[in-house]
Amino acid sequence: ALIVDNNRSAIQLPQADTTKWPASFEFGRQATPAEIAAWDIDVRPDGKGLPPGKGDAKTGSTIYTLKCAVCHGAGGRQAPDEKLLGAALVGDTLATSRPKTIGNYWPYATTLFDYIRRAMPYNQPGSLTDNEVYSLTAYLLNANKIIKNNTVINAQTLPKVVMPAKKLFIMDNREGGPEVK
Amino acid sequence: ALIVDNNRSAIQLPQADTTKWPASFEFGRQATPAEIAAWDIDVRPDGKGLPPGKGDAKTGSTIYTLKCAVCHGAGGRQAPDEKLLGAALVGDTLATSRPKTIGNYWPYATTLFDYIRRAMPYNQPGSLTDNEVYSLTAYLLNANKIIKNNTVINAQTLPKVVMPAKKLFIMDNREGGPEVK
Amino acid sequence: AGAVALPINKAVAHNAGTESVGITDDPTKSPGAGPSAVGKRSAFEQPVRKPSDISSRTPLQDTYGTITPSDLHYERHHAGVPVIDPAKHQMLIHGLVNKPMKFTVSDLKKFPAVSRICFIECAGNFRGGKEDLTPQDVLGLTSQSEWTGVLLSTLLRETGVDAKAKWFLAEGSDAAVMTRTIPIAKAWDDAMIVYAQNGEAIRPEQGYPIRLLLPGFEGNMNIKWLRRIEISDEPYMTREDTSKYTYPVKDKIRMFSFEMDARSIITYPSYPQQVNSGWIEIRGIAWSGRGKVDKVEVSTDGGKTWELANLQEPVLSKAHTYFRYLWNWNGAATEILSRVTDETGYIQPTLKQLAEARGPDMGGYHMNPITAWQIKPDGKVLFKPEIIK
Amino acid sequence: AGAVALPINKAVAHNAGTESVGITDDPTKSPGAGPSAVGKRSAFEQPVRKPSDISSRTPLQDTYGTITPSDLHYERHHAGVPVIDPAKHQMLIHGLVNKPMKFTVSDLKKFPAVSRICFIECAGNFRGGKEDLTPQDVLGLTSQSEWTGVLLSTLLRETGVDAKAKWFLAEGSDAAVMTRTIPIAKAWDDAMIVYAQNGEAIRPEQGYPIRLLLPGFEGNMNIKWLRRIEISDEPYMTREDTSKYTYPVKDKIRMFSFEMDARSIITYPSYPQQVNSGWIEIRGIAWSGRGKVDKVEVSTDGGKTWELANLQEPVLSKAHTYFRYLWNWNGAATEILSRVTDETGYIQPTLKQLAEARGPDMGGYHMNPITAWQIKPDGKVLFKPEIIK
Ligand code: HEC
Ligand code: HEC
Ligand SMILES: [Ca+2]
Ligand SMILES: [Ca+2]
Ligand SMILES: [Ca+2]
Ligand SMILES: [Ca+2]
Ligand SMILES: [Ca+2]
Ligand SMILES: [Ca+2]
Ligand SMILES: [Co+2]
Ligand SMILES: [Co+2]
Repeated sequence: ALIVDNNRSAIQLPQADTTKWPASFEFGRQATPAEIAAWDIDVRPDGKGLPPGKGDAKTGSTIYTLKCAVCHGAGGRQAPDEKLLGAALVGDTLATSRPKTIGNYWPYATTLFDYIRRAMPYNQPGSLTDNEVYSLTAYLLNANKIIKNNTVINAQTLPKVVMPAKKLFIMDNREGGPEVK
Repeated sequence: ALIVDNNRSAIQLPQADTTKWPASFEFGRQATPAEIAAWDIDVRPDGKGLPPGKGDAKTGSTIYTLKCAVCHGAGGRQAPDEKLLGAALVGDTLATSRPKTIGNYWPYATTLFDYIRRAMPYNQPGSLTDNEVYSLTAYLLNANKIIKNNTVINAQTLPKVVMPAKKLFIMDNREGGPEVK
Repeated sequence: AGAVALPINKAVAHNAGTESVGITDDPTKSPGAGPSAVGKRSAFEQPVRKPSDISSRTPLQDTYGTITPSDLHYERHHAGVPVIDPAKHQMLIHGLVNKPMKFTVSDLKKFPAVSRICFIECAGNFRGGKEDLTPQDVLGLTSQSEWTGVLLSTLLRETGVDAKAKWFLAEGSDAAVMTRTIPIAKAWDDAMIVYAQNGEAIRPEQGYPIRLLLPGFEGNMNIKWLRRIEISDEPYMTREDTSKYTYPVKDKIRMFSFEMDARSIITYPSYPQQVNSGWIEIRGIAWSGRGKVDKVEVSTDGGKTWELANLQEPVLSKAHTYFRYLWNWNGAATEILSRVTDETGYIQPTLKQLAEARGPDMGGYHMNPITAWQIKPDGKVLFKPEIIK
Repeated sequence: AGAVALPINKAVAHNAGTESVGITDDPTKSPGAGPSAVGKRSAFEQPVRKPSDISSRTPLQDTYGTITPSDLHYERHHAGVPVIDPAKHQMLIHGLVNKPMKFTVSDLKKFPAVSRICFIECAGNFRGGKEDLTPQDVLGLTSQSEWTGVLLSTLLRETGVDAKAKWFLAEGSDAAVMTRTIPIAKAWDDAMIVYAQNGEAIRPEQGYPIRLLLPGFEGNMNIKWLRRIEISDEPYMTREDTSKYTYPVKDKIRMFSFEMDARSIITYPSYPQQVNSGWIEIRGIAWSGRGKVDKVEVSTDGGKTWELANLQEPVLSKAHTYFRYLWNWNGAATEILSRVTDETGYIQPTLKQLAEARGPDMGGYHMNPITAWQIKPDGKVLFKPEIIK
């Protein structure tokens, strides 16, 4: 079923005009499957969007040292006297621990793949292969003590990783009104 | 009687605020007579604002040639092939004549004194003495066939000069509504 | 779903089969410039005012919504734009007052402030006569801002005003020492001394550091670089009150036409745009110096039939109001027109109606005729010049 | 009345007795510069955004009224400002649609357009901790514009949307390829794709050539440089949905706080201004992501008593609303505060109320406490830092 719900718009369009809106204005054009595939880079918690390929922590460790450590510190931890461009990526998996890291604050492992692939390394975003991203994801999950050393991360295994912080997240249910929440 | 009519304001100030407005906010200060005199350069049709001094067309003619002709043409008329910075100042006194000049379009002679004193010559406004302005006024009124060659123009005589166009001017009395006027 | 790949630089291509959709100059592939102290327009946008010797016009065909960018606000001045140090600038109120007073700009900013969105329009705003005219050429001497300042009535509470007061003179501190006579009723109504425009100090061309704002009144009366107000029992009959901003009406000359009459213009489609057949949202602005826009009608058949356009809310008094009308163009040559009705019931007239009411010699001030755009079969849009007599 | 003389240059002094009021650099004595294609600010006005590495803040203490000048709109970006050629830019809508579609910027401009004045505010907008903070420092990550564009619902009529749709992903074409998950209800409500800001094309820092506008929602969700929208039955849980823009609430972490809670700030008087005793118009802005400002109250006694402030009309939904309150300061040290109530009945809380509701570890997002300015006996104004725990 298709929803065409122009009437719910909060910016009321006067009836005089909306009544004569055609079914289609015929501006824009159908997108091709190739065009969609080229841009459809997101990954959902259920694994939708994950590409073929795989990786592991050991391979990831090497790539990390080469392409990430300069900004995020050796092993994803900042030495006390370091001031780096990127934040710490590894820390305690205890919810109350700080700094907020993948281990104690990220609710979904898929987010890691999605984010690294689209935005890292900061100075060359979009330059990693999918296998490199899988390995970096595995490396960071392992460094945060979430997966084992030898777990292979791919489209099937990644969505199944349960993050320590997952249980902490709640949706905001505030709707205005006098109560301060 | 003093009018303090804040209630007629079209931009309604909420009562909550206006009720506590003090009689005076005490920002700004009283202006001194010298400060007022320095800026109070306007001249009204009844002569209010005209300074002491006097002038005549003959004296004005010499000043005009020296300080005005370069932009307004010899005698205030533009030769057919001339393109000057200023407009023609002399023309027919017939209401229907064009171009619109002092002779056929200006309703008050006092305006001439006021305008020349404040704004001319264009490249050196405010540089004329009051006597020079009286003479230039006399010269332009005479060139437009409104006063005689030898009339002395001063604070008493200038307001009495009746301009040919005066009788043509009517105040706009339109107030909106459907009629096109 | 097959191989899903990142959009990639050719240089870093890594997933087979995606090179075909490779994007050149991909902005997702390298970080952009950092934050800046003051922003700049995109280099792809170059709106300009098109200056003449004495004025410059707002590019109405390139603007959106109702606010005019401050640096594209139309200009009209009679002796150029003065440079004024706001710390030295003062404003004098004298004449039929109890206590003549001088105010610094900083004094003025301390008084209760008011903000208001309204248009300012030159009384000489209209040009026609040929086909290759843009909305900027035809009607670019109007612009709109959110103005902030103090109500003149607030200052007159400080000076007191004599009961004999009927007019006031406003005077600028430009080299024209520009002056106009204004009815005192406007001071009790909505006249303001404004120091801000669209969130910042008013621009030099708009009267920095302060100008008079007379919502709905002809632009020239909104004296810029304001330095003096004199309260009077008689009008001053300055040059701009009399030899300018007046116009022949049959065998008379009409003066003191303060309010700008209601008018409208279609800004899209307009010259030099070219349109395709199919759905076109006709867009434009409508306004009245006498209050709110009541309605705008659009004709797509050369004025034979008219239909209601939509007005963009909020519809404000004495303000440019955006109107929009959906039209399905069949590709045949036609003319499109707009006409506004304001809250007083005044309907924007045709040039013919104006000529009948005022005579053929009516001159160039307060000319607010309905204007038309010709749509050619190839989609080219041209202004429709009209000739009287 | 004695000799009335022109104000004069010393050089051309001609009337005895007026030299004493001679004005130096008199702008009435020589013509100024002619009209220009694009205006510039007066050299006496230098408002700036004060950039950091990742953001720049609107100088709220230097702005007037409700519109933020486009070049002073706050910035927050995660990988810099991309340079985008509008002729090459395209936007894709796909996912749970009947017909996935691509639109050029020119396509988008053809659809029925809407203009709307509203604020955009960063969800991390609040800084405290020391006394020498300006409104720009404390709360400068909020700005307001008149935006023009097409309703997202208008585009979704073209693509059709599946009944299973619950969310949509919006993605930018900056080097962060920024993404957020947004409830589909917002698309049916008032989400827009905007191409214009304050009458001109949106500025590069604001997403040129197009951005998503989600009136009232946290700034980061209003994806700039928009290139893709995917309709979905599940949220995407992007990095900015989860590890950013979320905050501890007692033993939980709250996510998906879309609406910006009502807040207000006094912008005058504020640090680093200095005031005199006597009448002071306290001024500021108030807003709510959930609708209109219902009322603003001001306290001039450190929060003991509160009085109603005036609101500048028109009060628009999800818009910065100017408030003003007249205060006669007796010169004694005190604190001034403002608090807003929005149309849902929500009252801006104190920091203490927030800490009680959320726990002491509540973090920096969606923090909208009442803030106070200290007025010292010498008229100096300082921010009042508050500490929880
Ligand atoms: C040139 C510096 C630089 C390099 C190299 C770099 N990063 Fe980053 N990284 C950053 C910055 C800066 C941020 C924060 C971006 C923002 O402002 O949103 C970041 C953020 C991240 C985050 C999110 C952290 C959080 O808590 O939200 C992850 C994960 C990450 N980087 C992983 C990587 C990986 C993996 C690599 C190597 C492939 C890498 N980075 C290389 C600078 C860098
Ligand atoms: C450098 C050029 C220049 C010089 C010199 C000059 N004028 Fe002008 N004059 C102008 C211009 C330009 C205008 C139109 C000003 C405007 O745009 O409002 C004008 C306007 C006028 C007008 C108004 C004409 C009308 O119909 O409204 C009068 C009267 C006038 N000048 C008189 C004089 C006199 C008297 C002198 C000499 C003392 C003088 N001008 C010198 C350029 C000049
Ligand atoms: Ca997807
Ligand atoms: Ca909610
Ligand atoms: Ca006077
Ligand atoms: Ca009238
Ligand atoms: Ca001029
Ligand atoms: Ca960043
Ligand atoms: Co004008
Ligand atoms: Co933000």
